[in-house]
Amino acid sequence: MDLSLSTRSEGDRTVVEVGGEIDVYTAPRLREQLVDLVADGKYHLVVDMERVDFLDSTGLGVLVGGLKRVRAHDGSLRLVCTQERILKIFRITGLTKVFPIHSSVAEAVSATE
Amino acid sequence: MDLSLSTRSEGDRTVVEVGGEIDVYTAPRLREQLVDLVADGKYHLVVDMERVDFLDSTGLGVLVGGLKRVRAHDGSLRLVCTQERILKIFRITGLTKVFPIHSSVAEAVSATE
Amino acid sequence: MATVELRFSALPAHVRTARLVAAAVARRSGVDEAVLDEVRLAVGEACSRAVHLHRAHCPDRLVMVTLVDDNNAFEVSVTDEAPRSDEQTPSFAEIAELADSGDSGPAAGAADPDAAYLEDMVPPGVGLAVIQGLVDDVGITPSPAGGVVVRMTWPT
Amino acid sequence: MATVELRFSALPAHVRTARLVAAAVARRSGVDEAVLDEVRLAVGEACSRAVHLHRAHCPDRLVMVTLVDDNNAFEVSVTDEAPRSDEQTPSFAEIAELADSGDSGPAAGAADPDAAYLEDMVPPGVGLAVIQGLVDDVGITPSPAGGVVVRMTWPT
Ligand SMILES: Nc1ncnc2c1ncn2[C@@H]1O[C@H](COP(=O)(O)OP(=O)(O)O)[C@@H](O)[C@H]1O
Ligand SMILES: Nc1ncnc2c1ncn2[C@@H]1O[C@H](COP(=O)(O)OP(=O)(O)O)[C@@H](O)[C@H]1O
Repeated sequence: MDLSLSTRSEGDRTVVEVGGEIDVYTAPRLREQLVDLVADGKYHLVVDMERVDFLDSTGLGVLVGGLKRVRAHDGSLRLVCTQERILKIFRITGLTKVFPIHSSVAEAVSATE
Repeated sequence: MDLSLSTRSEGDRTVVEVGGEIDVYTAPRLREQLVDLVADGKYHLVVDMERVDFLDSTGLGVLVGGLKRVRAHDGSLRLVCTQERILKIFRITGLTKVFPIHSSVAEAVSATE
Repeated sequence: MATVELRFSALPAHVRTARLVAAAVARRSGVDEAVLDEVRLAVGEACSRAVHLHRAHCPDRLVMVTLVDDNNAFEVSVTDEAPRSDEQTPSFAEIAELADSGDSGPAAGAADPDAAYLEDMVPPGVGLAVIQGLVDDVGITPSPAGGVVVRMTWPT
Repeated sequence: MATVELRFSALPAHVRTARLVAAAVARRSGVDEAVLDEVRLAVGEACSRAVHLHRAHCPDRLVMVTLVDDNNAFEVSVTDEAPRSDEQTPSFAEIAELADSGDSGPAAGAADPDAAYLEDMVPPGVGLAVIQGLVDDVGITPSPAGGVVVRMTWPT
């Protein structure tokens, strides 16, 4: 399954809906999307991972890179994920402490620092 | 996709519904099914291939073997298949001349010599 | 030029793996979706043939499949190491006659004693006949290690 | 004992093929359905790591994956041929700190100039850390051709 990406605005947040596999093959496209959004002045991102089937450490690297970019503009990057198999890799790498992880887009969009 | 097999009687015919892949790995199970039916006195078989995803020459061999077995008892083996990609292999090998191929189980069940 | 090589012991289950790999690499190489079924079937036939010959003659040797994505073509080579025999590609009429014959056609070298279903096996040449009926660009050449290389090419 | 060997040129797309093969062979070997995601992820991490190292050091060499279905175990070995470095498996705290650092952590040998996304790459040790966090039975040993063999075993 290939990567699918779509973005929309919700108030001052930008929601990036990701589907399919984020791996060494597709991660460059996710990275490009995040870089473009920041270049476009979108500093408050919500990455919806509910339709992600697979995530590896290359994908984690791109998410960490996105977080660094928005932080440089005092922005935020929140994740939406309730899938146990995806959460597991955040847990193994300790990145649950780095990313705010929400159980719905509504919750992530309304969250404040 | 693995092989699925189910059999039922329709009048004096026995319908064998096959699903999945008939290949070098699964063909032995189809063979066993056909051998068992003939051993059980079922000599008029209809093999419904509408749910078959894949068929190779090993599978053809088993069908040809089944035909030989029922013929030894003056029986019949009819196929139901409308899928172009499955029909193609019968056509390539000239076996469309050997097997009566029907477009529905109803048609196959009511067919006579 | 992307290359994938797959080697597997002579077991029917691995033929499925080979089909799976061939279809995935073909798709990624840009082979037309409509042709992927043909790739799956042709590669499966070549591998089934090799597995049968290895089981009969050299069960400990691995069958090899090479997939090369060249500029305008996707090329699959299936190499067996069984001693070359006078395997004949039967004519289509001969295949059809199998159903009438008392046996399963010309013997396929030494029989594999474990595989009862070989009784129903079409002769190994049928696999090659299917490949040749299906694929436009096929070459069959002796392989250095004994056996043959079945080489199939599709445009990308 | 069933064996499948897969060799591929150092391209990200082939990592997908390796995952696909590993999952298919693992399932057939009797690895528990619930564990297949773990197999897919661990094999993918090991292959991604090898692909990155090959691109940096020996882009023409093939990465090798061996899958062996032994009596009670399914064993996958991923072998790279890149010169061994002092690759460190970062501690989990260090991984978390990456998000705060200005750069992407310790340099991963020579960088691959074509791959812009390497800028965002977690250091290659993170892949190994994921594998070790995920799989109970992992061994990392020097490989004869340079590089290392990452060996992962699951019960069947
Ligand atoms: N998890 C996976 N690992 C490896 N290969 C996969 C995986 N999922 C799908 N594939 C295979 O990869 C091929 C291409 O998949 P696709 O999702 O269309 O990606 P792309 O076309 O971008 O390569 C398919 O043939 C599919 O079988
Ligand atoms: N056409 C195919 N060729 C090769 N492998 C396949 C094919 N279809 C499915 N597979 C793979 O084979 C594995 C097992 O498939 P399955 O249908 O469960 O058969 P089985 O369990 O009998 O081997 C799956 O992981 C699947 O990806």
